[in-house]
Amino acid sequence: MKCYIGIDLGSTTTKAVLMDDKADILGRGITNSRSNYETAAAVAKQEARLGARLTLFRRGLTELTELEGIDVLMADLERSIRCEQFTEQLQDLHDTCASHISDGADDIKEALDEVFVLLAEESPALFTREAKRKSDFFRDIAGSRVMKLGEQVAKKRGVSFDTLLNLYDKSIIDVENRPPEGGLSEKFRAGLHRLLEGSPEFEIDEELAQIALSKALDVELEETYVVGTGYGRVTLPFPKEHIRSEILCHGLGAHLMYPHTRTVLDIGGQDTKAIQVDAEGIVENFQMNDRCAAGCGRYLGYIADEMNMGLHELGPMAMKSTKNVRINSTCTVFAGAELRDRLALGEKREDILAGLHRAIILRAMSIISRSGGISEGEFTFTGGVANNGAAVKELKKLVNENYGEVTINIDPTSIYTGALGAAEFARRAVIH
Amino acid sequence: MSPADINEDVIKESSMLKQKEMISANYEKLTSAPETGQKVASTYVPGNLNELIMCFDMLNNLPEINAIQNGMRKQSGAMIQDAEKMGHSEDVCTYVKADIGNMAKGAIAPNGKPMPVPDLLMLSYTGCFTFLKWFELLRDQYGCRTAMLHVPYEGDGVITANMRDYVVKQLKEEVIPTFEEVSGVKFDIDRLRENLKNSAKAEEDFVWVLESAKNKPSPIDAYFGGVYYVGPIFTAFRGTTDAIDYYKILRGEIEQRIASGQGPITPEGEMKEEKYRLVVEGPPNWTSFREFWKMFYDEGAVVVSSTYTKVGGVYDYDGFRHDPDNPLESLADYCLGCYTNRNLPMRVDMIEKAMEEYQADGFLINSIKSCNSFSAGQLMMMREVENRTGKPAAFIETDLVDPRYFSPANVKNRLESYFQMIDQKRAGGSPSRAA
Amino acid sequence: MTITAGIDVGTGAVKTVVFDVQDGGAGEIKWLSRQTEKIRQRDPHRLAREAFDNALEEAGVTQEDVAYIATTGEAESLDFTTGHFYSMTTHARGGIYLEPRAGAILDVGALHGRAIIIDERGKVLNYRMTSQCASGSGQFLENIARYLGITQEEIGGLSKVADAPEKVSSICAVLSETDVINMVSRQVSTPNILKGIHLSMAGRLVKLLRAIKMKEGTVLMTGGLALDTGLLAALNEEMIGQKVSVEALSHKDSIYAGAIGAAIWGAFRHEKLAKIGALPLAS
Amino acid sequence: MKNTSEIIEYCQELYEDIDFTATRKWKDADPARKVVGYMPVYVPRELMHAGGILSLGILGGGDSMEVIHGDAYYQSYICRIPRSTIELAVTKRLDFVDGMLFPSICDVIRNLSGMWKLLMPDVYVRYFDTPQNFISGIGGDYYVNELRELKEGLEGIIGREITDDQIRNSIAVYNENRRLVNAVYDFRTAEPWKAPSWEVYLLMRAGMVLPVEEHSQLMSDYLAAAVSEDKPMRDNCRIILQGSFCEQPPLNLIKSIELSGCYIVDDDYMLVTRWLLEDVPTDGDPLVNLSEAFIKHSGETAAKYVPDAADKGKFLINAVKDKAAEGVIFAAPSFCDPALLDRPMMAGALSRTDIPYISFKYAENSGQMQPIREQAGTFADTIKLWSEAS
Ligand SMILES: Nc1ncnc2c1ncn2[C@@H]1O[C@H](COP(=O)(O)OP(=O)(O)O)[C@@H](O)[C@H]1O
Ligand SMILES: Nc1ncnc2c1ncn2[C@@H]1O[C@H](COP(=O)(O)OP(=O)(O)O)[C@@H](O)[C@H]1O
Ligand code: SF4
Ligand code: SF4
Ligand code: SF4
Repeated sequence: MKCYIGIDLGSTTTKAVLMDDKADILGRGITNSRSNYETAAAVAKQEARLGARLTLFRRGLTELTELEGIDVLMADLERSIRCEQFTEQLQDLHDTCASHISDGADDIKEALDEVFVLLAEESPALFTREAKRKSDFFRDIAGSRVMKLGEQVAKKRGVSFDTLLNLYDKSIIDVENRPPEGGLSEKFRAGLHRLLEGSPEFEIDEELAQIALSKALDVELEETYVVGTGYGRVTLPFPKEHIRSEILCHGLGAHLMYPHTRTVLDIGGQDTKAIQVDAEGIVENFQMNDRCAAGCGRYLGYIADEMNMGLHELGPMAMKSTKNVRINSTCTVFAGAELRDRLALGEKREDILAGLHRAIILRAMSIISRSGGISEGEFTFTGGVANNGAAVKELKKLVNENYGEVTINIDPTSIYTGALGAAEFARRAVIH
Repeated sequence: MSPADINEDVIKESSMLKQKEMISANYEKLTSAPETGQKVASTYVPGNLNELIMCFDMLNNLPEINAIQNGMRKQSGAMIQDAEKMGHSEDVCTYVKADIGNMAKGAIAPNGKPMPVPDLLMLSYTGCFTFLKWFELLRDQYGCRTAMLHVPYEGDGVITANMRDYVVKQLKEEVIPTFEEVSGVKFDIDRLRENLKNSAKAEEDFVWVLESAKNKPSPIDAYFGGVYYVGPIFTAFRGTTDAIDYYKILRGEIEQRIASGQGPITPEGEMKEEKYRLVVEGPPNWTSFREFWKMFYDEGAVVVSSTYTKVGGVYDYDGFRHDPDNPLESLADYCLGCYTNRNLPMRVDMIEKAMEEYQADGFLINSIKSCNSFSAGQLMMMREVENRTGKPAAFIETDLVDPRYFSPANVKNRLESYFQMIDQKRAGGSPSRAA
Repeated sequence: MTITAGIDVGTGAVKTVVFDVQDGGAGEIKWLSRQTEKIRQRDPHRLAREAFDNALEEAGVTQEDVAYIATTGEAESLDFTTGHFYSMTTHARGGIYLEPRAGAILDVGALHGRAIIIDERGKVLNYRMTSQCASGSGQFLENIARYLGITQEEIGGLSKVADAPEKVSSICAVLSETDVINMVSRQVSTPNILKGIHLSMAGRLVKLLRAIKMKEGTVLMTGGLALDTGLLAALNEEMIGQKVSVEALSHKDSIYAGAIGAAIWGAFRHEKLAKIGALPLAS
Repeated sequence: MKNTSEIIEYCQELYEDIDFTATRKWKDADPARKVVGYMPVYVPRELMHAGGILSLGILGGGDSMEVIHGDAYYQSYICRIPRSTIELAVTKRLDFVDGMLFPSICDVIRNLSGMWKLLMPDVYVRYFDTPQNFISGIGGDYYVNELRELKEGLEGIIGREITDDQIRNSIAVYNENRRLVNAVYDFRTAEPWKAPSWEVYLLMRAGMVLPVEEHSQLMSDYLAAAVSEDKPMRDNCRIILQGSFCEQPPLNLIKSIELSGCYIVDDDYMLVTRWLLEDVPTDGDPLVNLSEAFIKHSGETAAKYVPDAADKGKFLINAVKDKAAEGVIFAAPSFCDPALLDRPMMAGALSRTDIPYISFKYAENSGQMQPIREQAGTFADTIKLWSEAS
């Protein structure tokens, strides 16, 4: 079938959306952009294709039978496949780490092996329904576990923790750039089998399901047209006509998700943009932060590092704040200094964090105002920072204070907005 | 403003050659002043009193133009840094710092010879506060005579009798006597009348040139090309017969282009298709002038009207011409009417009118970090123009002569997004929300 | 005998020294003890007290023996001190103590860089500080090191074996970080990346020196980054590159420069006050 | 009688109130009352007073205001005060103001006057262009006419004529106010530990929002109280602060300078209170008198042209001598054209007279005082450790 793909190469994450010619989204994929852009684009695309297979399978299955709990089944299946991929990448990481061990350092090798045995043992638990994952990315999940288990093992065996960590640091980038490949069909089939066997709650004939799956897997996902956008778009291996500015893509993407959107705010890793669109999703005006990266998503990254916390933990902590602390500088680098200053003054962490979140949103409010404000229609918030509850809360408050009651849309998939717009541009390039 | 030498490989039209000759002859005269004994006055482009200066057989040296020249030769960056090392703030106008840095290097003119120390600093304080400080700084350094002409700001959008009287009185009682003293030449009002008559003639053709952009396609680019066209009228040639000749030649060339339906000439030859017609506010960037221009013509964007071609005097909007019958009053009105001496509501009106008359697709502001006179308030102007015309507007930020503030990737990204936005808007054809 | 103590509370560490200073610094100066304590998200003022107590013990004196307790850095509000001097004042004096030939001090710490011209008595003649933007700070280098998976002590050695360093261009640390990440993905080697950063930092520091018209002679590096031999090497390369005939040195005790300066100025002030009979009570 | 801390507490309340409640209250007391805002560098407040108008000195939003819309009007490389002033307007905090005067300080303020016209077409807005020619027959005549035009504008607001006698009376009131301002400054110069700069600052700020008579009373109360209060003298050096005449530093910055070892013995905050150096005569044509006072007896500041090169910097150098200052701190707002362009010339003049100085920049909402403390502290250290006297 004809597929249209949009790829948004962000400074932090790379997103892909795959849609069919009716503009239905088949799959989404995301990966971090830290390393090679080309690989990032390929990985995101591959992820989106995986998502597309799942969607097709689901479509096929619903045609065949009305299955209760199909959502759960699909989610389980996805987790099962991800677990398999994770195991495969772990193996790769293990091998790569081992290859960096200097000859004769047997104690290190043994320690390393033990770490990975432990990791392999616990990894299924990371992919259960109940598990709350810190991140979607291999680096983040594996990294934090290696750190934790490495420390235990190193202590137990009396080897250097630093050495173990250095092995990891040396290997992770390579491994990340070598995503698990091929055998997707096999993984799907095996995964489905495991699932239906292990969970009798799904009342479905496995044979029937496998037929539906085969059908879904056999569909050829033709890459009819690909459009790239985002921070790294100039480095995309595409000709010029396959590239759209991220502003246009975000505008269109937000319009597709919420047709009544007139104002879009996107806060990503290194930029903040406010976009005004008309009833057709056509951009009428936009503003971005200037060269300074202050007050963007990475700012929160620095704070998280400084506090030894995960990104997703910042929001919840800030929400506990009871007192206003005013932070005037949103310079990313001095954030740490400011934080220490305030802590030294006796301010509470959650209050400072709330102040920092407010500072980011205040900056965003300025950019919105610069782009023309929020005058009519709905307001849509996109980008990675939309995942942060405290930022969202502050934003809602300030928007309502400044522009009255406004419908504010925030979608869990909002990080894909740019890619969605790009995919639609790809579709229009062919269909129109 | 008249960097003719930069584009010699490209522009071979006779008007360009003529301008080039005029400029190099002028630099020759300036640099040989110590030998010829001719006196030199330094003054600014906006509100420059060239016709008056000529009455005293003095030469006119414009430090802004020298800064531009050094910007285009990519030498301004080092000069600015030198000035900053000398204690000048990084926050202030880079023309000033380029000038001061240049002086520290011995002030070499484009012809390779040193510039003379001016005999008089003619501080025409018109439309820009920085002027005042700039010449105080030069005075501090050179220790030379300074004549101050305070031109009040058109805060209410009108020239009042009080303002005009004040300027005329300063001319009569302060400026002219100082000139007489410095030059040793007695003031002759008939000579001034003669010069003003010449000015008015050239001004007629100049306005015709600017307005030729109303054609479709426009035969000129009124920004990137415009900075060449304003050269003689804004600088040391207004009031000369050379200027009259230049504009005659230029007019002839443009008439031909119109007749054959040609677009503007760019450094890479004829512009192919006119895809976007823009009105631009703000001075250009000089350090990457060509690169900047290319971002426009590569996309088929033509500037049909720009406010920068009004800094040295507004001739088209309300039809001002130098008037030999009221010489001093006319000089006063000229100074009072320069673009940056007009209040913001007037600037918005002028742009709105240009958007309509020149049938522009969009409005672009190139905001200059250095220049508060232009830049403070531009964001509001943008909104007003957008609201009034319903046409999309865009905002980019660069600097005049400080290469550190020209970020090509950034500017290009914004321009591309902007052009795509105009396209998309045309294709979508949805009525603009801005009423 | 005049015992004085210097306490330097920084953003990264608290440094404490105890000295025996004769004639307000004009006579013999004896170093009795030293302490450094990395802050690591602890309360710096509490650490300062602890470090001070440890330094007293090491020096074999009690607080009553100390004539003047001088602080520097982020310590104006410490409650057990006699007086406070500002970092540039103390680094200048400490610098000249460590390296009498120094005509200027380059103090590079976690968040700042300062170039200070001094005379032979350690008087601050002129200075420049890096502006708000922080891509040339120790903190940034620390972050990158973490990302590259190496320790701070390894940075210098690695940087020195670089063969094709690549400079980072951005003024902003965040954007520089992206530069570095791009380099990693282009397989630029770790030494070349580190050296590139060192060179960029060095370039900026040399600019500071030029801004205060340091054209020849010796400059001593102080502050935490004085220990980074890679930066020192890059600095000397940049001096040659920018045609400045200045030699940059470091000293094994450079990190104590602020504390040393504080202690010596404390003694000086003590003398002066004693002379005019205005001795404050050391609380 | 009130003590200084009570007075200062009251002033601080006024200072922190970005809704101008005190001025609103004054206005609400009588429907005929009018308020005209101005930026307190120099405008002839006497004229407003003569028309029964309260002149409200507006100094941006300070560090307590969150600027959201202001950035939509100004690029990042323009100083902060116009954006926070616009923010005050956009957030309707100035909706009770019947007119606005923008003094001729710089291009930013000049353009702000036009923005105000676009933003509030119904309010009386005047760009008050004072002469840069200081000859009575030229600049003076021009200025008399400007004053006349302003008077007519104000008459439009109040709907009646302003008489010469009313102006003469107001001139006397402001002469008195200025005498008290100078008395406070002189007191601080003599005993800076008794009148800390941040207190003096707040006291002067109060004059921006209160009727002039109340402000004068406040100052004489403060003086009376401060003289008798005993505060310890610190081991500080004496400096003059220069360059802060428009956008003002946050209060914490003023405190930080003093904390780091510098007594501020003179400054150029709210110049309008001290712009005229002598009393304005109360007989004769009042407009001519105001004009002559401006032309002949006003201080030197970056916003004014100095016709004679030899006079440049003299005013500051004389102040250093008169106030026995040991150095000058140039503290200018970031991106402030007048202050920053003037600085090299002033610094040059100081160097030639061997007066030490340092310089730094701030913004009205600067939050990090550490670099400021460090520079001011080092300066104080240097003076304390190396000067011959101490
Ligand atoms: N799960 C999450 N919880 C909180 N914040 C998040 C989360 N995921 C991403 N972010 C924030 O989003 C930023 C990245 O946003 P993204 O839109 O991916 O940037 P870009 O488009 O520049 O790649 C991160 O710096 C982080 O602050
Ligand atoms: N051994 C070392 N090698 C290299 N850098 C070091 C070393 N020790 C400390 N540093 C650097 O020094 C910085 C702290 O310097 P310091 O002068 O103590 O700063 P501050 O005075 O601001 O605390 C840290 O950011 C760290 O990067
Ligand atoms: S501020 Fe603007 S108008 Fe004034 S000198 Fe500089 S560039 Fe020219
Ligand atoms: S270092 Fe901070 S202030 Fe500087 S550009 Fe980066 S984020 Fe902005
Ligand atoms: S701070 Fe300076 S530049 Fe800004 S408005 Fe005031 S005088 Fe003008």
